[in-house]
Amino acid sequence: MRFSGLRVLKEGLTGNKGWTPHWRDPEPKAEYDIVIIGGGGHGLSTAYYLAKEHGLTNVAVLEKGYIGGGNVGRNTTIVRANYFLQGNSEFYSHSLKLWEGLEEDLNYNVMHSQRGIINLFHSDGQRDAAARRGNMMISQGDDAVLLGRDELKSMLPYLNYDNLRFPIYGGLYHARGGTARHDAVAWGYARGADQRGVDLIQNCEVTGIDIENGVVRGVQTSRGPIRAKKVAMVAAGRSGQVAAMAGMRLPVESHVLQAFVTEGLKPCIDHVVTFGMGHFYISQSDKGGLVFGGDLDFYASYAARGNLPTVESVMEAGVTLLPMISKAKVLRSWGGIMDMSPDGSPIIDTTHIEGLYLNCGWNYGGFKAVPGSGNVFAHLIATGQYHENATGFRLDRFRTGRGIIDEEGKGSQHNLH
Amino acid sequence: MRINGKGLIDRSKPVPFVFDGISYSGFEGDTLASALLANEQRLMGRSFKYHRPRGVLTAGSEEPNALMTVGSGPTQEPNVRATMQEIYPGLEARSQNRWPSLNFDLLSLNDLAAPFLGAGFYYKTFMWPKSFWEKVYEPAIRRAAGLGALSGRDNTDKYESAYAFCDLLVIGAGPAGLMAALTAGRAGADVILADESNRMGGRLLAETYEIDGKPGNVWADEVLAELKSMDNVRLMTRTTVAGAYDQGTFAAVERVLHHTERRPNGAPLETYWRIVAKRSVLAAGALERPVAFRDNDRPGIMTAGAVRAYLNRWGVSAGRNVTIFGNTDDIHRTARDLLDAGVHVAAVIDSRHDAPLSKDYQVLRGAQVCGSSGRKGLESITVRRPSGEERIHTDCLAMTGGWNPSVHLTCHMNGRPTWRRDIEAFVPTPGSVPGMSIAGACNGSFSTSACLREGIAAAGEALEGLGLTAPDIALPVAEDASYEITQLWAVPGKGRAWLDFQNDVTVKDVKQAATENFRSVEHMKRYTTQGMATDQGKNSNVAALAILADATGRGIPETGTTTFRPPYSPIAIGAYGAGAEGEGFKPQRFTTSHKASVARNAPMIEAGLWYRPSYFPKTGETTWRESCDREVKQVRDAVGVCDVSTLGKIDIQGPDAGKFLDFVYTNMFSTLKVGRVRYGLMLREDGYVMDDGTTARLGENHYLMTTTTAAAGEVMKHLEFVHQGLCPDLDVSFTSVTEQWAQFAVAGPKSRELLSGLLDQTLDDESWPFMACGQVEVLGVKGRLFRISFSGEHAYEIAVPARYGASLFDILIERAEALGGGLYGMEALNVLRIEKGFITHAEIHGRTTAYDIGMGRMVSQKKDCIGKTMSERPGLEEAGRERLVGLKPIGESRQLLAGAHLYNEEAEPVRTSDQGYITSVCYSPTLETMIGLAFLADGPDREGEVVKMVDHLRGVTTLCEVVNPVFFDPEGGRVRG
Amino acid sequence: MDKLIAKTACAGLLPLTVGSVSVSEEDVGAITSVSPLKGQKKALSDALKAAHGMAYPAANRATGKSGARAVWLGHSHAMLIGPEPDASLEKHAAVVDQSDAWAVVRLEGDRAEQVLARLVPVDLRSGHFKRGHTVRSLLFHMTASITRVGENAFQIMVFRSMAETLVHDLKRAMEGVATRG
Amino acid sequence: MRITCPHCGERDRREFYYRGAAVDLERPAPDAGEEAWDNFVYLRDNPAGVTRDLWYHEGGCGAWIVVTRDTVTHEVLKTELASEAKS
Repeated sequence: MRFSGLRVLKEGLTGNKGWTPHWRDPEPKAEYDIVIIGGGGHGLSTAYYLAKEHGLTNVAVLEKGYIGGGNVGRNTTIVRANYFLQGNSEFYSHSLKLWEGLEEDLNYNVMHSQRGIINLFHSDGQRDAAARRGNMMISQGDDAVLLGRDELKSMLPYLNYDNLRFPIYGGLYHARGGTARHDAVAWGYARGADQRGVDLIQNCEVTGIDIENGVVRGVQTSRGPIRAKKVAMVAAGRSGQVAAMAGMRLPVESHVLQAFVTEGLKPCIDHVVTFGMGHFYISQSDKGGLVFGGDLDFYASYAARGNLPTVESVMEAGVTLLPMISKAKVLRSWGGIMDMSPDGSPIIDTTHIEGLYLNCGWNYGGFKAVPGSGNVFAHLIATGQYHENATGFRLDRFRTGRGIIDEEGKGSQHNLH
Repeated sequence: MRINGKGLIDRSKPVPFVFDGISYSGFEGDTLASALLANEQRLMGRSFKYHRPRGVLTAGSEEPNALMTVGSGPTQEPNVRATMQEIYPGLEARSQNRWPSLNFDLLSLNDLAAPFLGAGFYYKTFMWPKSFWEKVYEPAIRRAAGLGALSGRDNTDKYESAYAFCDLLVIGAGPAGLMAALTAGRAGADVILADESNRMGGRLLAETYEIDGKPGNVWADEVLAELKSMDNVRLMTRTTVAGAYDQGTFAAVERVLHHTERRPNGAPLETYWRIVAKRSVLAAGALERPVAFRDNDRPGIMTAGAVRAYLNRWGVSAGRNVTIFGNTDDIHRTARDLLDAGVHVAAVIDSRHDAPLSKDYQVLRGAQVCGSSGRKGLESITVRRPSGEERIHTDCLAMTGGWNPSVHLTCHMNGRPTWRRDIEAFVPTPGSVPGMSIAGACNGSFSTSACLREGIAAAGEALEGLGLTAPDIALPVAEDASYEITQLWAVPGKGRAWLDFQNDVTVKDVKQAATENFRSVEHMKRYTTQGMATDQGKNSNVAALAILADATGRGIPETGTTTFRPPYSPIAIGAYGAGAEGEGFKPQRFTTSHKASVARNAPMIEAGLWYRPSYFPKTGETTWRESCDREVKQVRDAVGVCDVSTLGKIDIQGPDAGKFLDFVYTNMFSTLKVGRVRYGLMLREDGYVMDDGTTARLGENHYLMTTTTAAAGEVMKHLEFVHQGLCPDLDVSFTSVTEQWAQFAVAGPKSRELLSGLLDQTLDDESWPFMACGQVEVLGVKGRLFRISFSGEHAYEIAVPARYGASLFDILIERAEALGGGLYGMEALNVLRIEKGFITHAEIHGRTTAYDIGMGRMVSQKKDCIGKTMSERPGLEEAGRERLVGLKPIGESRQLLAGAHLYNEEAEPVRTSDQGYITSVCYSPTLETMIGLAFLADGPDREGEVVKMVDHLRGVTTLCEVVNPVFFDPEGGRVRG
Repeated sequence: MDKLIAKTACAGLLPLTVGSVSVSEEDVGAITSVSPLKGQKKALSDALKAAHGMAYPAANRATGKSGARAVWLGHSHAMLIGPEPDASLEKHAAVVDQSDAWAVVRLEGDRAEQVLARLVPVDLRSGHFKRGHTVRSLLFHMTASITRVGENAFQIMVFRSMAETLVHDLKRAMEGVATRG
Repeated sequence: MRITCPHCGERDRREFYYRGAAVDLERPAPDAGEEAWDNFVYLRDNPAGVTRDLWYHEGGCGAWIVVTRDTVTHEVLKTELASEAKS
């Protein structure tokens, strides 16, 4: 079924009886060309692009719960291409371009809203770092503007500019950055992949990966064995457990990242604002809720829930930066499980096992990467070659020290990002 | 309508208040909702999507409809539950989400378009033309959405945060909670009893039960009196326990001043509590379920429990001609209470075929309400019976679909509730929250007697865990009626039957979601927004998933439920973040020279919590550059003084101190002579540079390490880790002395002259050569002197105990100025160090190695050290790495900009041809040109080459010559001076 | 001839009284950090006893009395507060003068516990935290050393440079407590 | 979350700095080879269940602590001083 305003009208007039499932619930087949482990955003978009761009449709996505139930369904929905290191820069640029065509491509309104992102800076040193970033963005072909205090004031009058602690010097404005409706992204890709013949298999947990003398043969699942010529691991948050089935240890630790949404409020924040000094970022959803978050809880965890010290430090940054929001009431807090890699950048690569592919280590930046990640991962799986915009996400970069991508400059060690 | 002789309000204290500009009167003890109902104001709000007229549905914090804005100006409070807001003289409330008025709301047109606005409609449209989303559709949607509004101004209300500790936290002060607290209190346990209401007693205040022959509320007051008398029991009213966290930590919010206009200066509006409890008892009660039937959302339709609460607690009848509908005996209790109060009961519609009959009122057995009329207030309902449909006039329908135990807190740590068929509801799964016992209605035990019994039992369980013995306590006598329920989720029929009132989610929406294969309960929720309103599905989730289960041919247990997450009810960001406004965000650290610098009009800048002077403007100087240039010149030509106390100083002592330093630094320190200073470089274990600084050897087993201001804490942590974690056998200890010493740099050709006379000894190159250090007496005070330089000039750092810092600073300024010098700030310090090619964190920004900054040779090959092995990874040493160089502008543009990137002269300034970037720049008054430090691919091998600096952001392109990073006095003659 | 003039950490900031609680700066004399060398804890304790009359404090405890206290400061440190350290200590410990490194205040009043309950994540109620007990913990965002020195009196120490923040945070908490019924 | 410091007793998580897996205590010899160092600095078991990790009582006594805990339930099973835990 093709979606359109006309269709909505027609259905409305006929009692909305004609709507059909967005995707099928097929039984798993005995064998596929490609099995994708993980029905999150990255797994679904990988399947979609395998089908759409490489004509590979004998593909199954295996999801232990419901599709889109991972981080794609529990993030703060920010979409941007404002990275400044080789490797990241071209990749996120590529991903943003895919975002910009996504609704037409998927025939699904993911509410991609390019409302603009502002990264605040609070010292000369931070301005220099922002300039280095902005210059890289432009040289990559993306947009960036260095805003002074006064320009910023007219754009974001509600900020506390003269906080004695962290006076605002200005901001780096990325106009094409913004937000999207996270669930819709998963559903749109799921529907698109399903329409092209991909089997989306929910409630199907992978319990083993079959490998014969260095070559992958298939997977064991809670719904029986499935043979496959290629197996792709895309299970952010559980990457370690999945890789362990293939006898691999990853340079990944799993951490909790909390996020928060307030009660619905009339429009008051029109952009995405990030406050690096206080590890705080905020935007307002179309429903009116202020969606915001901060730093990790900082301890390895799979609990998908956090603790109060982090809650408080996030709120403290909020009341410091935007004193007006202190009256807004937090409606819900939740936690996602992040694949934290040592340098804060992802891994998209082959493995030492033939036919086994790895996509992990998205840290807390995976949502904006959903289109790009699936697109380049599909390219790697289908052609065996790195996509031109994803040559830097090598699994061996830590061992060799070549091409470590440490955007934050905190170091290429665990728990620094 | 107010009922004489009913309610716990104080009729001797009338309270005037204003709603939507109209003055009303209530009594002390009233909530906004009860007072408005008493004034027969049924219309209290508008729904989120269709802007349907709405009245109050409940009498508690779960209220989805009656949300209002209280107050105006900076303290304006949106989305206040009228059911929780106590009235006080001067209270001003306004309705929300309507325009121009509550009575006439233009956006109620949405209701007519409802057929096109069903579940997930927006995913299927608004896609063309693309640019319209941000420009047209989204702004329109955003304006229509949202509930109340923020003032847009800085909130001036105060909030407070606090900690509390106890043996036992009892959550909820109904019969179960009171009994649990009483039992634990008598056992001598350290108890906190918290309840979200302003008055403890829970349902005992809302019902007509008797306990031990007394009215429930009287019994409650007696128990409370005893609890108050115990100093091991703490009662917290108006306190919502909102979240359960690890190891017995709970988040709670106390609404301290919402019930009064009185706001003493400094008094908190709310206190955010972190309660740490060894054990807890959840006695949070249960929430009543509405029934879904056509147009079940009209003002005047509310839960039966709410009708009884308004009648019994607040002396208000929600209507004059009441009808009652439901599937449990509660509807008969409701009828009896109303009749006893003299309220007319038009009919009782009991969906159970075997329902009890009554001589006092008409009971329609096996009947269901299938519709209603009355746009802005209920006028009539339609009842379907085997015999057919009939219309009954009524202005209030009390409905009940049974009760949901308040399992919420037991889900906060990922616990999943268990479905109990016999009560058609979820109950907590034991063990969901470690140390928590469950009692009463929130455990699915609905009779008063059962609540009391379980309260005692839960307390007993907790006491056992605490190693205390439970006292013998008699079970009070109370009703013990059984709870008979038949399923009643939604009445079949045409039209829209509401589940989530606020978000306008109807039975149809849930069924459509199932049709579109959003069969997982999480998918249904996210697709329809069911349960995502401000009540988080408290009123509607169970019915919605029952309907989903039915639509997908599964049972409720298999269908499962969505997760309840903290907070139980919404908490202001200001409460969570209390104390952090403005200066409270992070500690402020001030040097002993701070006041003197401010007195000289120096702009102070933040540096790792410290404040440091940027520059010291002199009269006549109009720009920072003028001041900065002068300060630099003063240092190069005469002498400058700068407070360097903020640098980290760590006293390191012990027989193994030298050995330890050899392990944490890349270079050797065990070989350093006593009385000498050496520059040291520290790596992280991953081989990158962590920090640098000088370390002095004060004695055989005594060193003093300096760190950068920013990294002081990180370095201390690192040293402790290396010692405790990697070599605990070494006999060495660390003491931070950053705060003990006020330390000042005295730099410039006249530095020695400045110091002469201040010290107990004369400074000559014999006794005080470059990099010498030692004890000195400064005007009779024991101090320290270091002949080190961050400016390339003949310089010293002089340290005295901090109490003398301010005084010494004044003396140094006086002497410096007498010698034609003066103070210099961060700007000049930065210029001086760039001229010398000295690095700061602008260069050692976490991604650079010793090799990159030209210090590869400082990694001693004679020994192991932290980071050495990993620094030898091929990728960290090979050709092509960006390495430190100096840059000088040549050609027309003379401007250099930090953050600009470097390209080969002929290359396109695009990423793929990027050659590096500039980290630090300044105008050098010494060399009379801009200079910069940069990282350039294979930089040091390219000295003399020309590269192109491009700053896209600021539109500057400058050709630069690649030079050695040491721009000034490369031989270092001046420093030995 | 120039002369150095001493200035205390809280000069111009204290004393302060809000409601029934007051805070004032304490002149405690010398503050010396002592950190036992390997295997020297016992010997150090004896030396402390001999020279200053108090033992090396166990974790979370303070020994001695007003005028001459030893306050436990951490896993490898204690603070000798009051007397100038006897030279004999240096045989057994790293001895470091910290007399100017700390802002030392006394918080006193019948609701002092309630004030600290608004800032410190540790149960400091008299039932659990008795005279002679000490903790290293946080005071809002700062690390602090807190010792009960009287029934309603606490000695609080934070880094000297943070004296203003200490007073700012205490004042805020004191106001919150004072406005309670 | 609350962690029991062997010196200070049970304290709020906010007093502690987290470092990560306790493998950081088993530093290989400089010449142990690429694989040993990769295992030490980068590769992690990252278990969903019981793990041992390193915490620093930064807001307290300054001790480095090895905490044995469950990454799924956040239950803390054991705490010991890093200086003594080291084998």
